[in-house]
Amino acid sequence: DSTAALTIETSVPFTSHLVDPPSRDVTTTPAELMTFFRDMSIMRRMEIAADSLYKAKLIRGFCHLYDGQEAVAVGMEAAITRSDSIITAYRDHCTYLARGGDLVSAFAELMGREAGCSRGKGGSMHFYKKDANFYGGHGIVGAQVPLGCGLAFAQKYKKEDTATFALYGDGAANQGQLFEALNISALWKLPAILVCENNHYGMGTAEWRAAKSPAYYKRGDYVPGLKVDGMDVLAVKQACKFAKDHAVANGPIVLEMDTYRYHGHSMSDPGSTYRTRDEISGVRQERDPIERVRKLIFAHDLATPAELKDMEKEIRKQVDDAIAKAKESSMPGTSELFTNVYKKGFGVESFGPDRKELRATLP
Amino acid sequence: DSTAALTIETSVPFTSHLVDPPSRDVTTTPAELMTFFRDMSIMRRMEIAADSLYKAKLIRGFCHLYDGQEAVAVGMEAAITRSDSIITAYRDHCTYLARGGDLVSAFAELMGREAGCSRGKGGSMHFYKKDANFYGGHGIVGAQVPLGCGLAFAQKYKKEDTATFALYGDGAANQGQLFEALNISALWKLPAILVCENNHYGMGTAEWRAAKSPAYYKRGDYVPGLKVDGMDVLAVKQACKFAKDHAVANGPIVLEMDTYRYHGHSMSDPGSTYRTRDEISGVRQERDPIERVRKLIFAHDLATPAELKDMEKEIRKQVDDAIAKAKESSMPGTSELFTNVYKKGFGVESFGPDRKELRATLP
Amino acid sequence: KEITVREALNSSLDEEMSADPSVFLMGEEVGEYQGAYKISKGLLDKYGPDRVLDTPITEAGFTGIGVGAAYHGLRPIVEFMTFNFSMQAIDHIINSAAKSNYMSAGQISVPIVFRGPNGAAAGVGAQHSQCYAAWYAHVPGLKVLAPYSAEDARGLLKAAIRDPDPVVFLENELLYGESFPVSDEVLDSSFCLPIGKAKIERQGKDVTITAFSKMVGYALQAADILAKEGISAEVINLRSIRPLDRAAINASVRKTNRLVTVEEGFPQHGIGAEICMAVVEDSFEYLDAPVERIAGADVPMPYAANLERMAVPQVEDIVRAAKRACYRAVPMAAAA
Amino acid sequence: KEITVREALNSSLDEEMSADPSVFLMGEEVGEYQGAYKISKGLLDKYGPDRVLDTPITEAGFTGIGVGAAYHGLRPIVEFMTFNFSMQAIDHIINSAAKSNYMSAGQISVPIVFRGPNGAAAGVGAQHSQCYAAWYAHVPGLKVLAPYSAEDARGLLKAAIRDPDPVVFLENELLYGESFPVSDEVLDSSFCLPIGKAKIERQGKDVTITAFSKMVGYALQAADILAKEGISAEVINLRSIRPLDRAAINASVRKTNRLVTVEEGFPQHGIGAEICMAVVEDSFEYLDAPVERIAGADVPMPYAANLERMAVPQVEDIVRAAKRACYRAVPMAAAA
Ligand SMILES: Cc1ncc(C[n+]2csc(CCOP(=O)(O)OP(=O)(O)O)c2C)c(N)n1
Ligand SMILES: Cc1ncc(C[n+]2csc(CCOP(=O)(O)OP(=O)(O)O)c2C)c(N)n1
Ligand SMILES: [Mg+2]
Ligand SMILES: [Mg+2]
Repeated sequence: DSTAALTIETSVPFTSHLVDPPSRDVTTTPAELMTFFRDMSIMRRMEIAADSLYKAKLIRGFCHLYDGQEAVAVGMEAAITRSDSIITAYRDHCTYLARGGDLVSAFAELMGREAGCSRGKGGSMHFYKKDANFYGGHGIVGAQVPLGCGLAFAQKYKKEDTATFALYGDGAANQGQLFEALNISALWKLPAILVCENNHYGMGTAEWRAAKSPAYYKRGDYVPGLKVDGMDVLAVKQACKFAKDHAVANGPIVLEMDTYRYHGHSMSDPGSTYRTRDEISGVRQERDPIERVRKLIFAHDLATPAELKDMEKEIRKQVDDAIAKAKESSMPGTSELFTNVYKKGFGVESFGPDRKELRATLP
Repeated sequence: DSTAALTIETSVPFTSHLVDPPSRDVTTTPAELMTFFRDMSIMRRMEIAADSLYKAKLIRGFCHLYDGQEAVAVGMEAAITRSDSIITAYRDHCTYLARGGDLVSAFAELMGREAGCSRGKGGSMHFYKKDANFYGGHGIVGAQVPLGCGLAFAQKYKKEDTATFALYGDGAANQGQLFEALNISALWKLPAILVCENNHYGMGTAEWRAAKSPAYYKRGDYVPGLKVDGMDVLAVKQACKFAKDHAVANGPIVLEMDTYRYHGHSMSDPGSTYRTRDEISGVRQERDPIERVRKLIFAHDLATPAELKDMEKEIRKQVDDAIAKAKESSMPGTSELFTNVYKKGFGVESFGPDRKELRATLP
Repeated sequence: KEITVREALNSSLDEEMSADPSVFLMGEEVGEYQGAYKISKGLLDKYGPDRVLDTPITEAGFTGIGVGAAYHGLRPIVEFMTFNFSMQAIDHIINSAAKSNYMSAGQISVPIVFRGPNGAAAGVGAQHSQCYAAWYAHVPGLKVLAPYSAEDARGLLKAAIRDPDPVVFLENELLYGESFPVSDEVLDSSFCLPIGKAKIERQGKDVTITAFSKMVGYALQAADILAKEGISAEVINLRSIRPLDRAAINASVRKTNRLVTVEEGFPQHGIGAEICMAVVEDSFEYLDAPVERIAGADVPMPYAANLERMAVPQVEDIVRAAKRACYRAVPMAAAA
Repeated sequence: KEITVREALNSSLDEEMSADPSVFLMGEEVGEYQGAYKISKGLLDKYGPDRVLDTPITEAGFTGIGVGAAYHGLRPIVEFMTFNFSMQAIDHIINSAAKSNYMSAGQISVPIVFRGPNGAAAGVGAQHSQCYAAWYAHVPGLKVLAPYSAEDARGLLKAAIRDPDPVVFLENELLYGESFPVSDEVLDSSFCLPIGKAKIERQGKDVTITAFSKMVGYALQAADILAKEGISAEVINLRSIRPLDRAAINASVRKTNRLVTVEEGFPQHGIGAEICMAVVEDSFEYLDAPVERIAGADVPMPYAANLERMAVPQVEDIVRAAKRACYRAVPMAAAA
């Protein structure tokens, strides 16, 4: 029975600050484990394909890949509903998928096509899905944290019983605006969960070189915190459920997700000058979030190795098809240059580089 | 013997965070106590005179008075040397005096005269005395804290055995840039002392309404801190000596000075809508920093009440004379409009509101 | 009937909060203290602490929270005690507010108002006197309004609050206490002014004077003086700096053939420069004299009263420039 | 000999650090990573971690620390990974750096350089593409430089580091890899360019084209095309946006009687507007045609390649505008 409850212990205990941690025993189902495997595998495949597309010059500018960190996006989503809000930084492709975004609109956005989730106008760092309460996709390190607290403010103001998850990196964790927003959130008891995705490097800087105290779950000082194995999707799910309940009832909480990014920071970073190849392959071998679920699936006899291989093959095809479809999408129409500057443009004229050559009336 | 050592216990114990507190027994001398009394009395008198000058419209704009907080400026100065640096916010008149500034240049600045310490160009919030390492006088809440850490950076870079005291209010204590600067200072072991002058209100906002955790000495989280009775000049001196030694040897430390401002925030604030008159008079009666020293002087038979009264009379005259002298100073010459925009102006032309009427060649 | 600009702003806030429960006000001292400049007087009592929120002195944090709340459908009004402090939060105003609707192809609109006193007050020195009109109006995605009179204050603030885009609303401390006559229409709670439209405050035919905020009053005084000397000045109150009402400015200059721009901010890349460009682009052949710019002196604001007076435009500067534009001889002055 | 702009910047940093022990470099990834764009390559090895400091991603904090260090007599060079992130620290650039010497009547000078790539790169979207030239050049107390060539990069960066005032130094990512011929004089460690002086990159007599940074290259390409069509364009590389070399611009316009301004930033209150004003103020009677402005489109930067191309000036825009200025018929285009 694919809906029969299974109880699985988290890889390591939670470490907590000013709060009692949740139980290590996580309830799941065979169906959920299979979904986790599928969702994370799709993400992994998408990111690897994005890498190739970048190298083929079909994606331009920055492109920050999430492979290695998939358990955070997937575990979080499993714990909450689409009425809860999520906001993250520029490493946003997989969060978009987790919120229900599809591969075609993701690839189309990466390639700057009309079918993109931001009609090609946002780019890699600016994915959104407002109908699923996904608020981006932000390029300025740290800025999404006060923004997320603002989403939580609105949730509370509207008396929704929902919460906001604001994700940021270990590098971002030192940003002052985070401490400002946390203080206000604590004063106003906003249902905000600050999720530090500690992948141990901010670009080329190891956490301890950027933070005197890299114990990010404790950096809220007077705000409770929980450290979570971010490579264990079940631990992430458990922590996010716990955090949501805490936040709705009591106000903000910090979650530190111990995770890892396999790729370099963005495409210009080989990702191997400031860390050893051994370190990377060690994580891949011992902590990979997909492999962990694969093992659980086998341990509970939910699928055979061949079945999972088939699924992976099918995912590969799904991703390739999506790319093909995205490539068919055309570039945004030139009139898009001037749409969405304002929601209400008052019919004012706006201009291109040569105002006597290119102009438009703002809608 | 006015230089004989006296040992006096601080009013209350120090409360400490991540560090062993210094002893409550403070060594002083009769001469020092007399100087404390005189210096604080001059400050008190200056601020009260500034209040009158403001009401007489001789001082314009903002004017933030320090009466009530004198023990912080005086005790700190007693613990350090003029090679150490101080930087503070807009409530800066008394710090200027403590660093050796004279009354005439203080009043002249307040009245916007040429004899002012900033030649009338800075105003109440922008006093400086670079030759005594006093770096102002800053109007933007919180900004002086990273600046102070920068002074400390330079001290360390130049291998001076000196430290910087950066003062800020309880309201400023929530500013994000403070946490950013503290993290960097801790990473780089800068000799920076962050001195939170907790006068319990930021404008009309009580500390607990602005800070989820008003335990400011602990707000450095992973940085040590000490809570000090800021109305006890000897405790301030003891804490600052301790903090300087700590900072030069180990890096940053936070001092919270428990103090009180008698006046409103600035001249437009009566200072009595958000706190009770009883609260103010209670502090005046029980904790006034000058009265505390007066009592110590009597307790140790260092002067008679009449002698202190005479001193106060003399101070009153000294202040009145300074005001008279400052009033004699003329307004800055009109050419001052264009001086000091740059240190090196390249002989470029600069302009007033009507460039065809008022122009100058920048020196 | 006369009301002050303060009353105009206060009543607009009140009426818009009463009309739309998604409108709320946040900022330093806006609640219990009734506003540093008493613009929000009475609102906490009336709307309670859920809708009138005192914030800590952390502009980046609370502005980000305001913008996030707008993402989620609320209509925040963020008060900066003065716009000088908006620099601590400017990344949120530009990158989080102004650009989101565009980057998301219209998914994330940001109905928010950033307001507070802007520019020079009296005797507050270099760090508290800057005018941010040119900076904000530089940036597409923002709308930038600057009221002069009580009518402006009411009509433009209501327009700003009702607008679905981020609006920077630049008040002036020295105008708060000034009274202006207002019609019944202006006092009606439905009153609203259009964004992007300038107002001809005074008709004239010899020279156009553009101004915004406090300088509109100076321009009107200058026009009075000029009238006595036989020069008929048309005074344009810009009201909206972005969108800038190029049509109104050009129409006026095509009539008068002469232009004086007035602003209190720094000259370089300022409001006057753009207006000059707009007229040169669209009406070059109509210009009979060089555009004259009156602006704040190109120096940080000094504190001393005499220097401060020299640093900001005076009525006589406008009069002199207008006469120059009309080729009336004015005595040349010496360098400072 | 040819060197890249990257090499020019790197060698200037190196030479100035070697010449003056009070010069140090701080910023994100400037040390172990050798710079996000490798401008600081090798400097950590050579000067050690006391003088090449990797900072956390906390612009307000480290910029404040840099300014404080300058108060105390050091000569910090603060690298912003891009100038977009300088907004988080802009209060320190304006209120702590630009105004201190004035407010203290000359006691607290601030010898600091803020540098990094500015403006549009390729495909980096709305939050990473803004040009801050007009904002910073608006503010007295700052000096604002923008190099185009390797010569500019060497000479202006050295001038900035040696200058006793705060300098905002606006680089361009897309120029880092471009090579330029340089003379021995330029390669000499004593080489320095004057602040406040523009360079006539190409002499001409029919029309003046002003540009800075990457757009100088475009203007030169446009001039080549124009030459083939019989129009002799004079190209001015502004180099210094503040002080702006009004004398050089006006002298050129008095000769050519026609002006095209080129910039990549947003138009409103931009560089072109100020140049137009400067010419109208000083040389109105010499202008034979409306000033033509070429600037970034008045929209946040879109990601899609086709839209991005439409949003930034192209060589053909400059050519077309120059022809218009010279009254050569150009076909009118339709609205987008
Ligand atoms: C305010 C700001 N400063 C600098 C940058 C450049 N930058 C982009 S990502 C990044 C590293 C962030 O590291 P971290 O927060 O750990 O997130 P991760 O990339 O590891 O997910 C930097 C420095 C930026 N985008 N915004
Ligand atoms: C960034 C910024 N925001 C707001 C202000 C306006 N303001 C000036 S002083 C002040 C209160 C500061 O309180 P606190 O830090 O406790 O210092 P105190 O005045 O009590 O000495 C405020 C809000 C400012 N100067 N700068
Ligand atoms: Mg990281
Ligand atoms: Mg206080």
